[in-house]
Amino acid sequence: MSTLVSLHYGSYKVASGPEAYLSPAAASVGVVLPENGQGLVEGEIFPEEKVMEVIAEKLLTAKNPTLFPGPLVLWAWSEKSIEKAAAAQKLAAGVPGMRIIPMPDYRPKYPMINPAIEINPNHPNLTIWHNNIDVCVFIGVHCHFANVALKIIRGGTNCYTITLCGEFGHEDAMITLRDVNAKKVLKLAEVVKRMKKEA
Amino acid sequence: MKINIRMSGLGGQGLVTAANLLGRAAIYDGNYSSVAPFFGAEKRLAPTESYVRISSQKLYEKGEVTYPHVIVIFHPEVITRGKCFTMPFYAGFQPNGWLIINAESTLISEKDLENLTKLNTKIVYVPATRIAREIAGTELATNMSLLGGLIGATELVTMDGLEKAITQRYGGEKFVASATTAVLDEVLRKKYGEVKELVEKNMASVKKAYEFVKQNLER
Amino acid sequence: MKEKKTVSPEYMILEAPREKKFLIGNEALAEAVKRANVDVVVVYPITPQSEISHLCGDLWAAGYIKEYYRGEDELHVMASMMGAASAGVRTFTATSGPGTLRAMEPFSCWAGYRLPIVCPIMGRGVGTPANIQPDSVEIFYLLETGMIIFHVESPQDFFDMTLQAYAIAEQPDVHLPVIVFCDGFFVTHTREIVEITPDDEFLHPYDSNLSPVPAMDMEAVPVRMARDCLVIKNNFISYNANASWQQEVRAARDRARKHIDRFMGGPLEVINPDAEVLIMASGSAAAQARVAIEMAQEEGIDVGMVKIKVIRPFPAAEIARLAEKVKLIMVPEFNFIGWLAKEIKAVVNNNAKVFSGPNVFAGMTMPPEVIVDELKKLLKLAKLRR
Amino acid sequence: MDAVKIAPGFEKIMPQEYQDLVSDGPYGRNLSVKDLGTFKELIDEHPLCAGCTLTLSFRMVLASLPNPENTLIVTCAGCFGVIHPQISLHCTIAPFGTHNAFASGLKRALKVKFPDKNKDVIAMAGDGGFSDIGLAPTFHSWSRGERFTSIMLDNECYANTGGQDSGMTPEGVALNMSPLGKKFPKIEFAQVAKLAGCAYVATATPTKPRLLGQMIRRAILISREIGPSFIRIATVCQTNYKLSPIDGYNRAKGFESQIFEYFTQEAQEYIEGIEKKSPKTGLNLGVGAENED
Repeated sequence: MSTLVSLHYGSYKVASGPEAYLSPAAASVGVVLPENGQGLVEGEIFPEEKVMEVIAEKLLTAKNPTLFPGPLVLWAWSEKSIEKAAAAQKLAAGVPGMRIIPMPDYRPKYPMINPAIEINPNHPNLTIWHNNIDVCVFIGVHCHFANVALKIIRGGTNCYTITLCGEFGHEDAMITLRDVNAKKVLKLAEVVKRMKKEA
Repeated sequence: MKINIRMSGLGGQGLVTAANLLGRAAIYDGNYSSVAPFFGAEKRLAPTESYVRISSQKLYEKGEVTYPHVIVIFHPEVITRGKCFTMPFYAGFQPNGWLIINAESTLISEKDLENLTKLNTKIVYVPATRIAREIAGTELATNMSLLGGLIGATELVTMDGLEKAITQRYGGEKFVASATTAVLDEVLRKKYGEVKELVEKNMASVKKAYEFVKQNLER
Repeated sequence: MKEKKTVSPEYMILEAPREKKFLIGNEALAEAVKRANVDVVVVYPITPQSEISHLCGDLWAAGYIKEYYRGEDELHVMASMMGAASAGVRTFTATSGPGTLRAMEPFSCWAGYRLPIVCPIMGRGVGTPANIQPDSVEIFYLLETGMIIFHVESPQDFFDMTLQAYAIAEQPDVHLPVIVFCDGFFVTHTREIVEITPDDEFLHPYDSNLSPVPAMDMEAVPVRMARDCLVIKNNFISYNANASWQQEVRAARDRARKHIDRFMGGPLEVINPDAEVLIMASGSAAAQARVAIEMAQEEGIDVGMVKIKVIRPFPAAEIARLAEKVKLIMVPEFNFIGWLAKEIKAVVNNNAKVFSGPNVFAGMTMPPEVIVDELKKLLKLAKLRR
Repeated sequence: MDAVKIAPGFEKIMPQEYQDLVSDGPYGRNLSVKDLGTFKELIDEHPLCAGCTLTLSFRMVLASLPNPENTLIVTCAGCFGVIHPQISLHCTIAPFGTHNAFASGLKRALKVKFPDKNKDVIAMAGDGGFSDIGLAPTFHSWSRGERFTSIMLDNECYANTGGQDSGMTPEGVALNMSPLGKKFPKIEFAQVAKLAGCAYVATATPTKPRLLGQMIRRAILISREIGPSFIRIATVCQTNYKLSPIDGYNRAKGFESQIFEYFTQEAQEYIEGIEKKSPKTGLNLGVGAENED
């Protein structure tokens, strides 16, 4: 780890970029994943309910909110994936102007990617630049590839990243929820609905 | 109490087995022990060593015993022909130690004897191979009679503890020390046919040597 | 074989009752493998590792391991492990010395593939002159492969750390290979009392659906999947993806810290941390150091010790903190290089107080007396004592 | 096959190529080389040289898989390794030369994981990958009787590294590490395969596509049920042999004289059995093979 990066250890802020030529991995500068029932907002741990409210606020105030569904929800490979896909669509429908751009797989595409219609973890910045995405939500992306993409996004774009993770969450996102299943996505959709009304 | 024991002999004489039995007996007696073989390629009749540490406290130390309190010599050639990893065979010997030697008669040079006398070493000769041949009917029990001689001299473990260890060892549980040890086990099993007989013969060798040493020490 | 009773790693490691057995290190390791409910084992003989491979063969013959074979050499055994682990099953193998070096190419790939393989290494000499005796030099070669590395002190550690290795390796946020390293014969062939869990309780099977990368089985999505694809520019992408991938592997290793705290009680064991002198050691050098500090304390030296259980991720912050007030740190090692001293020097402020030694290697024993002797000389040198 | 069905509601946002893969892909359809042009192929646009006969062979291999929905490919360094991300199957790249060891572990693990399913594993490497750096694991996987198919894409040199001679380069050819011409002959690799215990050994050329397809299917089915199988596909690296694509194709055509098939008796009986019983299992053979062109 470079000296400059290591100086941030323990006080690193996970914020929207463009941050650096090559962003550090947040886990390597002391950001720790949340426990069950918690989430992370910009590297800090909060209760899940609070995190959902922050997500809803971010989505509702975004200029161009975008959902990035990954293979785990794009493909109908299990009952749970179908349920989660439906929940994700409901969430997107509840956010005014939210669009959906798929990440169908993880391989580097050749000879080029069409950033208007898809996102790929090997060059996610292209899609974000092309579509001027200011807030995005990852769902159904395998953790390894989500983290690879999140670091590239933080390094080179000003996009605010949110992940709804089925496992333990992502320090490299600005906001992360963990153990996210269809039920939790629907709960988030409810929070969005409530806050939209309140506004 | 913390006693370090070094056994020196030739490959195939059962040093590893003897060390394991002694260590296990110490555990049956309620003490701690740690057993290590000499770490090398396994070759019959090549010099070999094994090590036992016995203590009333938990043991941590690893590796070969560098500073022994007890040395057991399994074969006269360890001394007479220097078939030994540590030269002289009593290198690192602590004062007031016990030296148990498998031999019919004295074979230590005057110079060595002088050094050992300075260390106040107690030297005990046990005709272990002869006892093994006579009692168990095989030289393969030499390690047993040496163990008998060792505890006859030092009372490091109880006879009861050793008997339990021998019963456990030959009672059928798979034993992993080295591939060659497993082969020799097979030879013994074939010879005796029954585990019970094997244990009895071994214990008889142990006891005979034990008594031999007791009688000689009294004299 | 009848239905196995399976339990969580939390229960097996932290709560299950224990029974005392008198075992050599390899037997203790085999007991751990048996309980770990392993699917595929591929092995190759090398001293002093071979016994564990034999014992795994016995476990396979008895139905505790589902697939087992002897491979053609370590390079290809480790490649076979990559294949098996990519499919999404639980795997085990082990090697030693020259085998480790022969396997360096796959070893350098395992972490990047995010494969939770558990591989004990029974360290011995490498290079010329040839040597089968205990030595911890191999860790030096493995340090920056991205793998998690534990350093075993005793047969008890071998049992515990192997199960802990599976628990930590398979965490979805970690999912990395773990090297469970011991200093060859010192651990593999030493017989001691080892406390082990009941032999009718096995870890839950591995679930590849929790993996951070899809299993290579044509069941996991996406079907259009190049596992561990070349992330290079001829696929029209930025090198940034390759760099980010490498960062993610190290990040995953850092995430292991939390699980190391939970399953292992932290990466360190500290005795008498307020002493003015600390001996910091790992593996069997830690065992010798335990005896040495007692001997030194009897001679009136104010000394404590730190056993470093986890070499990667290196407990840098913890060691730096412990080093703050200490006047002298001594690092005895069973290798020529003194890699642990280098690691400690790299994280300690005012590192002139970190002394490497005694360095004993090539199978030589390091009697605690030698550590005490060298400590006294160092104290004189550092003018802490006359 | 649920892994290639799009989750309801997401169909329209998926890029066209994925929709094509779902509606017109080869999964579960028992297609073959002769169907090329009528379905969405498993290989996409890739970065290899235009007109390359090795790439053409790769395309035919993918079109000939009896069960693509359960086929996994292990590649290693080489031109085809570069294109493995462009294949719509589970593929990986093993450390150079270790492909057959990797495939051994993969195949055995899949058997443990899915005891009741056929998972066809293919180890694919170049001539250097098999005959030089990977000879030991190749030989040993065969002598262990590992149940997968090995396919050598023999372009008679190391191409991806810039044109060096391999064990399969013919004697006398001057390449970047044989500046005075290679001093020793091409390895008789089919003999190695027979000796090591392959149940099926064949040499194919991309200039006889249907025959190549038939061989691929036979190799895969035999490795499923009988024992290891090996196919060498004889091509040439037009770029490093400094040939035009047409001349490259013609050189590969010249290799047609090397085409042959070897079966163990058990393998032969097995193949005859299924080909008689069900010509449609893709083994629409006996016909076609000879009558090609």
